[in-house]
Amino acid sequence: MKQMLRCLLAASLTVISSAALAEDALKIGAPQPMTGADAPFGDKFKKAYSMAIEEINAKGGVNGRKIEIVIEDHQAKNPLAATVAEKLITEDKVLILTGGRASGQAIEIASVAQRLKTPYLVDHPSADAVTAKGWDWVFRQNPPGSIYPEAFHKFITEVPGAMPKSVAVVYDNTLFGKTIAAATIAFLKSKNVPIVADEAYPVNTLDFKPIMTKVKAANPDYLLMMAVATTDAILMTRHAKEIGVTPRAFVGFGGGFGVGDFATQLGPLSEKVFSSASWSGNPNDPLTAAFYKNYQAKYGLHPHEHEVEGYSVIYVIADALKRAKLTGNLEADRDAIRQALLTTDMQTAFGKTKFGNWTGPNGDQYTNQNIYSPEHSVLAQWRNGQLLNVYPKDNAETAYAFPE
Amino acid sequence: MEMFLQSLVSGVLTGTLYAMIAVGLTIVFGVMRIINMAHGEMVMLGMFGAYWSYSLLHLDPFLSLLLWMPAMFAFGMVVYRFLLRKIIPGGELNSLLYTAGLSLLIANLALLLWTGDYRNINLSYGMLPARPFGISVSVPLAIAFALAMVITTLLSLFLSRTDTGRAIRATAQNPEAAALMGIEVGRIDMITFGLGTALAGASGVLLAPSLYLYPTVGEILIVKCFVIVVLGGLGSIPGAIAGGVLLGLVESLGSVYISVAYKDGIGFVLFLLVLLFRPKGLFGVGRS
Amino acid sequence: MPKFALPGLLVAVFIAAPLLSTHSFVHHLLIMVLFSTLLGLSWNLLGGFAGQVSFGHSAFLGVGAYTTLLFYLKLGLSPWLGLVAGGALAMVVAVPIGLICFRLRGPYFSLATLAVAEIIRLVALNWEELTAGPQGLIITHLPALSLFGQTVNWESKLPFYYLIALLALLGMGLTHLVARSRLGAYLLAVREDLESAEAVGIDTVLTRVLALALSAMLVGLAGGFYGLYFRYIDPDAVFSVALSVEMVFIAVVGGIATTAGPIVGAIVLVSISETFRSQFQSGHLIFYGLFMMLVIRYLPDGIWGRVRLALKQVRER
Amino acid sequence: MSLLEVTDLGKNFGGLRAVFGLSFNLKANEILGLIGPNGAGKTTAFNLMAGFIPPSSGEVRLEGRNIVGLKPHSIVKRGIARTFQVVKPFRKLSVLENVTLAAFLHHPRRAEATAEARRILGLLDLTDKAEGAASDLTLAQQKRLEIARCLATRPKILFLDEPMGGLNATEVEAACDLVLRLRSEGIAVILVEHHMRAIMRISDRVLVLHHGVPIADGKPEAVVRDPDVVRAYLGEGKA
Repeated sequence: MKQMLRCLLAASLTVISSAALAEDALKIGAPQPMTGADAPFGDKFKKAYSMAIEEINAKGGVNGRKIEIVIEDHQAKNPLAATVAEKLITEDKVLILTGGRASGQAIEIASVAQRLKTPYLVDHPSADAVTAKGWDWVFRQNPPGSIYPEAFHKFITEVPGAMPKSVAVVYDNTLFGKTIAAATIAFLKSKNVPIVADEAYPVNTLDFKPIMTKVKAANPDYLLMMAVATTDAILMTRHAKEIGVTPRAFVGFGGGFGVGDFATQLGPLSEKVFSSASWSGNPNDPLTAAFYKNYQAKYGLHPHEHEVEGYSVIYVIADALKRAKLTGNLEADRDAIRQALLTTDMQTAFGKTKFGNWTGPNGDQYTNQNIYSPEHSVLAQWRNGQLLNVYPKDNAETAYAFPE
Repeated sequence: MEMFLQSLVSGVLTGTLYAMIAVGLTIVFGVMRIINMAHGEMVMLGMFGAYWSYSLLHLDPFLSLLLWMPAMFAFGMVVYRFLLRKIIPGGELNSLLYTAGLSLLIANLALLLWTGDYRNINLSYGMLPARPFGISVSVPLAIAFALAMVITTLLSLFLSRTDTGRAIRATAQNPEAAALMGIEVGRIDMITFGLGTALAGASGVLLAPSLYLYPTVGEILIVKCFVIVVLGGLGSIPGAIAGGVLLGLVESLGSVYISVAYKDGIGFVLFLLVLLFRPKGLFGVGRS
Repeated sequence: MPKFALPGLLVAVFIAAPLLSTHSFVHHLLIMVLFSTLLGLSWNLLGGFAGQVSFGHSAFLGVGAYTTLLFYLKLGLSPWLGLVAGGALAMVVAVPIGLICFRLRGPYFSLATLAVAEIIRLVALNWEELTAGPQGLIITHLPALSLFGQTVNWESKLPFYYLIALLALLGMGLTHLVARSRLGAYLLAVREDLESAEAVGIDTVLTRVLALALSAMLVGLAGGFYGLYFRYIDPDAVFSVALSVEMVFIAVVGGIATTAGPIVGAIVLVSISETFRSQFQSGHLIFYGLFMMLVIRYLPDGIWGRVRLALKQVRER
Repeated sequence: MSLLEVTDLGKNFGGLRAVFGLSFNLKANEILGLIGPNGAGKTTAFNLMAGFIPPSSGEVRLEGRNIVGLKPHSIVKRGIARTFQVVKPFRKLSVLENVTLAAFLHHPRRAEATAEARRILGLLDLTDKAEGAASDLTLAQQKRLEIARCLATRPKILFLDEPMGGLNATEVEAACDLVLRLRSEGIAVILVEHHMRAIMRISDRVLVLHHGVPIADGKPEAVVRDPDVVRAYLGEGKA
């Protein structure tokens, strides 16, 4: 029994001691996976947050006060995400939460944030449910999953002759893959495009050749591929090409189709593959271009979607903190920040941000979802190892090309 | 027909590589009665070995087998000598959980050292597949397949033709009797664990050009590996080979003719069915 | 010592524990400790007493969690009724699983349970009409409960704490009863030697199925609690292999086949992972793994098992 | 009516014929010796009759009711208890607990079962070992412990698989006395044994198995003179 009490005591002491750090900085909490299979993503966000925070603090912080990010590891486990969200809110006394990385963890964090009346600004998790449950303390900068195919839909509708005659859809059976597949299948059906293959695969599939043989037999005009995991995106494309699937266009949905590895690892096989993403980076935009340059200089790495999301979300938070009237009373301050977020209207490296309530393509009723989400969707294409935006025209860096 | 042949070839190729990982696990179990949960991490170390010798020394991954197999053999012996030896008498459950702890330790150390980024080896001859009879065969996978066959053959020669090999087989059949016959069971255990680790490392090296490598890749391999080993009969080398090829085939044919979404499920159902009719696996005789 | 002194003390500690701190995060940790205790206790009934090492216990956790949430979200019934139904359904599901898996022994059994759990996970993932597939089930609001004229508000931690304390006590009570009963003795016989057990007239299949059913009921209740407390479930989270393995860890670190072992294991493991996580942002799982190895190397009977042994030696001297 | 009637019992393992055409009767209070060279199928016959292995053919009737297809524990409940050739006590449990487990069959309450177990341990001279672990006993004591376990299930018939194997002369004597005493308490016994002197001394009847086939059945003195039996033991061409 004694042992029991001692352990409990030890646990509570750790909690209390870690809460007593850096009293005057404005604290932002971010649950991220820092260990386990998702750790590389946690690390990407950590780098991005730190860069934004250094920049802001170097320019004098927010209304003269420094800002600080507190990252807690949730190991990509849902119960731990709830645990660390709880800890960040009640022990570390952060003013606002961001991060989350995967949707399951984001839902746990959102649920805790809503209950404990703390704003949570989502930067990357894409499940529609996160902003479709009426949680009014939850905001999202990035587009929900069902928006991913938006640019692709515009492209096939608006460009003459681009409408597919038939499609094969191959997607992972995660929430991410299924959401996008459902959105695009519904859209294609409304256009009377026949779906000649509809295949859901488990994440981390080691061999796509059997599936691709089946796809080849169906002989689709377009091959649509959805992948939440980068490895699946690359392997799937490789195996499709090796098997000899020859549609008019390969279209990928998901981060993996837009990362540099896609081209370096696939070499010539990546040529002319389309990537329809919620965000593909618009290098024509000066803020984005500057971020790319500075990030490259600071870390020697080329940033992608995750880094831009993490970097710009800190700017959105800093903007809200600047406008909110902070009194030192935690509850009042959190509410003030929430009010400030409701009136956010700004431009970041990620694009335009303004939160509102609207209806998504799959019928979801969003609360505090970035209203510019549909405009963030971009269709890009791999050309000579470079991913270039091709549609819509405003963001285009080059003209689209169909493979011969 | 092409669809069938393609899935058949795919299934056999991946199945053989599964089998090779499983062989290492099964001989360790056969001799020491340890279910080594860290076996997947040994594969991961092999993959990273191949990756580093390729990217730093420009050593062809298949050639680096000559470097990494002995290195992993030594590593396995060290792990046995300093970490495992005292645990084995504690029983199957304890050694299983102990190696589970070891697997967490190794995977997370690797994560700290090498970060969790996905890496791969791009071989100049691996970009485009060979196309015998119109079937697409990835070149690195085909080389890996051939080398896996060679290694497995050498292994069975070693076990049947050498004194040490025969001592390993005797210990697997009956450690008490082997000890009475003057076999130093401790030494045999150490060599066996080294061998199992070397085989895991070798499969890692062979897989490296075909798969992505990251510190936690062991997780997805180990469950498959268990299925194979149990399917074939714990401790049985022919069983592990048959189980591996069978699983490869079932996964590949199943995902074409039944459902990709249930691909892994088909493997598990097969596994249960086999066990229901042969409770000790396909090739299992084993001691009770 | 009077017969009710120890259980009475335990109940008193359970009631008093959350009152020692006003930090809701401490309450959360206490809840996590008791939740882990319940998982450890349930695994221990089958794995510890009967020696049947299951790697698929998350199957029952998932069944409990899905039943509870579906009762509430789809049928509109009280989630508390769903919690009980979840425990009951987990028990029912356990019977056919037991009849299949208990044909196998040792590691074959362990991996068969893992396979069953994986099959159930895949079904839950693909049977979207029932489970909503990978979308999972989300509770956005829990109705207040009227209990003895008091309104229980589920937005705070204490009601959850007392609920899980009640469940953990139920688990400990059940374990205690089983350990002293004929069933408990039969379980030990089954663990020692199946043939000998049959030879003395023990129905080894029935005995094991019974142990599995009780164990599944407890873990099913834990699953229901999980669903209500964390308010979100999806197949990968509740049917995970990692969760099954965690249950084994809790029981083994605490001490196999003991009543108090799982609570000791839960306290130690939750404290350890909290401490390491707050000390090291990444890489803390290295220490967790190391800790597991050290415990098994130096305390193979678990922490509580070792303490019990020491107490026994002192008494005998 | 015989207590036990075995008719045409047989078992094939794959292509191997382990037991074939085994038929015999056992009367109440009878001691039957089951002998035969190594590998003759004696232990298999036990396993078939006690339900540990399902037979390929034949019937086993206990008090007129067929027990083929029943699980071992139900056969125990009906009155057949067995020991094992290689002793299988519950090693980590105490001697008392070993017997208590068996006594639970007729005494669901722990207190009663323990009392019954103590009584039986007394009969078998194991009282002073009751609290010790079963694994600490000598081989002779472990064999007695197995018999004690059997007795606690209140058997009508005892199957003893080599109860004298590995024992010294004094212990064999004591074991013989024990078997005779059990019979005097109304228990029929079938024993598999290689110790011929013991068999000759205590058996009422002897049944000889060779290559799974019964080749002789009768009084001990008559059976040992049977030319078939002599040939079976000494090998073909020697008789």
